Amino acid sequence: MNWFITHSPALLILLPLLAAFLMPIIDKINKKARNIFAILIFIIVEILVIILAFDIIKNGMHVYAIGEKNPLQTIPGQAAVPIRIVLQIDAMGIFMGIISATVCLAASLYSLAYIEEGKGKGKFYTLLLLILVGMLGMEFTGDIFNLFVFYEILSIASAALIAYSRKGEASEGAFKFLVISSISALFILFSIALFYGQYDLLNIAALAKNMKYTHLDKIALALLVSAFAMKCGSVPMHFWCPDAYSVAPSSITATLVAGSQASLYALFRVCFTLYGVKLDLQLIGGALIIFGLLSMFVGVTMAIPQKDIKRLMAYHAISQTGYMLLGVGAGLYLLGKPEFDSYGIRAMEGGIFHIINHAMYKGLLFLTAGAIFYRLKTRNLNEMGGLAHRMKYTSIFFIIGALAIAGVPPFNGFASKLIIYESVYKISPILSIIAMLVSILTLASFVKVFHSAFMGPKIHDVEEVPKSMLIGMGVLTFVIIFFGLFPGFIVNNLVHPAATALAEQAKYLQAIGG
Amino acid sequence: MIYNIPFFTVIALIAIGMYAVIFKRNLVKIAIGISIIESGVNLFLITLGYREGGIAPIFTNLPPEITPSDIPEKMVMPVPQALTLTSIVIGVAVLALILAFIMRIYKEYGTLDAREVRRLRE
Amino acid sequence: MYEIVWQPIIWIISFVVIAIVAYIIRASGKADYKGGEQGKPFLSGNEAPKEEMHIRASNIYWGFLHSLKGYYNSMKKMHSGIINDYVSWFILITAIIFISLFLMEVIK
Amino acid sequence: MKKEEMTVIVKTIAGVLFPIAMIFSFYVIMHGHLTPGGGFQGGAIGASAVALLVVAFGVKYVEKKSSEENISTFESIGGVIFVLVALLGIFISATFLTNFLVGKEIFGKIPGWGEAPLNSGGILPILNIAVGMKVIGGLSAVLMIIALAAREVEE
Repeated sequence: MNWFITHSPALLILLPLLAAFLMPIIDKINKKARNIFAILIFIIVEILVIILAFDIIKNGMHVYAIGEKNPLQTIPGQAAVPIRIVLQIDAMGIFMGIISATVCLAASLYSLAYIEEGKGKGKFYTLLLLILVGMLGMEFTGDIFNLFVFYEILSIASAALIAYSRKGEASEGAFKFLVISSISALFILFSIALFYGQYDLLNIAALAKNMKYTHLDKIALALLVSAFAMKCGSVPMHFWCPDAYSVAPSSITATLVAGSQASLYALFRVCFTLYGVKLDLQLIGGALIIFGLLSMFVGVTMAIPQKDIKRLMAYHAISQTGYMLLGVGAGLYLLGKPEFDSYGIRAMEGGIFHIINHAMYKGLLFLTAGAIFYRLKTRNLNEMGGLAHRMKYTSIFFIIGALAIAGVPPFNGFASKLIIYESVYKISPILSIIAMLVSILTLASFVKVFHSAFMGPKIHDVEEVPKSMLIGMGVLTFVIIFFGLFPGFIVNNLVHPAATALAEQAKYLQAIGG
Repeated sequence: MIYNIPFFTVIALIAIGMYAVIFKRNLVKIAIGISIIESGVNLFLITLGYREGGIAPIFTNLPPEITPSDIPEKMVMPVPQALTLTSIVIGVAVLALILAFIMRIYKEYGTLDAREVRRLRE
Repeated sequence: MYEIVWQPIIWIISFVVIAIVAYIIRASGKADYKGGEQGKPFLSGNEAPKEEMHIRASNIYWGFLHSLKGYYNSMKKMHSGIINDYVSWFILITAIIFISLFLMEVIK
Repeated sequence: MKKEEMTVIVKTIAGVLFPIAMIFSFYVIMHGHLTPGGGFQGGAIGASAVALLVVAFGVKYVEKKSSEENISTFESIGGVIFVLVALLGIFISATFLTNFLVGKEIFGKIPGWGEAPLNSGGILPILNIAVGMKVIGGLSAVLMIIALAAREVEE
């Protein structure tokens, strides 16, 4: 056990990677074994992440120097700075890790039946495992170049899976996604080069320690903030989001949401840890708040007239990302001020709690949309109606997801939105008013979806979807209800440590000596 | 001055690539633009790795005037080269995937004009 | 550590109470009611066919969309679907952040 | 339907050049830890040799010799070797990717010099071979798939 805890940062990234490479070989031998193997790997990763999370919440941050004799020795004997690749997991990183692992598990269970058995399914699981590798790598790494590499793994694997269905507009959505994310990756690489040219360092903690906030650092900051904000889908750089989300297979759309949240994590990591208090806090915090408000408002208003069910949900994903940016941006705005301890940290908790809530209910909603698509073979809302007569479980799952996203108690969306409303009210009441208005519009647009898809006379003669899809949805529903009923438990044990880990830059830097 | 020339080239390459990505309507030209930006960034990385008076970290190819005692000081740490190589590898993968998508789009839409490849909008 | 964010128990109790009330109202109805003319949907006096009974998605919130026509038209122009526009928005935002970072310094 | 193969001159030259290019690719891969080069560079040379075959003989010919599926399996074997060798670092020595073979004389000493072990790179040559397998497999699979798809589009 102890041995495992020490090596877990590397093992968690390696296990899905090894499984991804083994997948084509197992696929050649037996098709059924391949499915079982994939599910097994996702379950094991989920369990390992949770074990590691318990340890990190209890004992604090984990570091792991790759290739060193002693994994905790981040600076080699002859050197003065960390030159090896260091994995560094704090409470925030493992919090995001739990999200990624859970969403991938649900997606893989759901894909068992949703993705047709055929030649490409082995490759599908390979790429899904690579997505998990990319997300976990981005969240666990302490090295900025490593962050770039995992970011690219994530985008390439996601792009390939967006085009998985290979017909119609799928390649168009994937093309747009890949073009814009590779340009953003090049921005990130350019800013890494700027850091390396100045400080000869790649380690995030060591860079933060030496950060002088020169002009070049400002260029790097602008590039990093805009690249990661683009990838998490904030308005006005969100255009790829509905295009890619609507054409991807539904289980992949759920993981794409988790992937965009990994970028959100990287954005927060850059702002809070890499630059920290040396930043123009008002400006960048304000920029995040403005991104958040724009995303919330434009996302939800664009969602209302949509006719494509997944496109509508994709716009909601944008608008919910706005809440996270608003909450954490408010925290960044107040960082270092006396108000931070009273309500700044609360705002950050709200934003961070919203990340996990959003991943769960948006994942669930995309999966229900996929269930509808699985039976009707259309995403057009105009052609739907009366599905609740036959697809009873799917409609119950949809209601729970819709109420959660609209912030109706007692589901989890309400818990996190309430924290955000309360805390940003103290910065400016207008922020909370807009947030509430957006919440109402969200409910309105989901009422539209529910009415047009599930209510009305029985037009289509359909059946309930297969069991494995229901199990995938059921996992997420359970989490939503659990989080909604015991928000205090989650906030105190998971979200509060994550928020403080993000806010306390000094602790992150101390873990790497030198 | 002579040492700044690579940096001007970097700026020129990135600007040309950006121009292609923003203003060219042909999908293949957009892919070429991304590739040019990438070359610019790679050139930037590799230029940063240049140290005056340093020697390449290859033991079998040492210049004759180097004595073994000043090897550790004079040898350059090949991190930028490693970074560039990684970025080239990633670039190959991205380019292959983009070209594959373009082929599928051409098959599906019968055109390569970005103004017509927009069934997904609003 | 903070106090509990909110009390879901109260909500659950209220849901249960509302459910009981709804059940009581339903149970007090006539048990032998079978439905008939009154239960059928009508469209301007005529009995509606099954397909037209259902209000389609694009008809919902028509008024809302009509009154905000100006906003939606500009938004539609923004979401053009052309990849070049996507990239130019991205680069524009980068430039704005960049310029405002330097303007802050000049102001200080 | 246009003719896929090229003239007999091109085919003969390609047949002669293919083994030479492959040997050069193996050289670059095997010497990755001593001289400039390594898994990716050598693999790229090997993949360009395959590209030569695809251009000269047509993609159908290459596919008949070795199908795309087999090449993908070859590629993933390379990946598995890399990860397993890297994992062995945890079990045999200290951490992930530890060079546990460095300084060990598993092949004896350098003949005629007799001071340093022959496998001076430790696990690096193994990793280079794994990367080389992956790159040769991956790039040739990409080339072949694009060539096959291009045929489809033309038809």
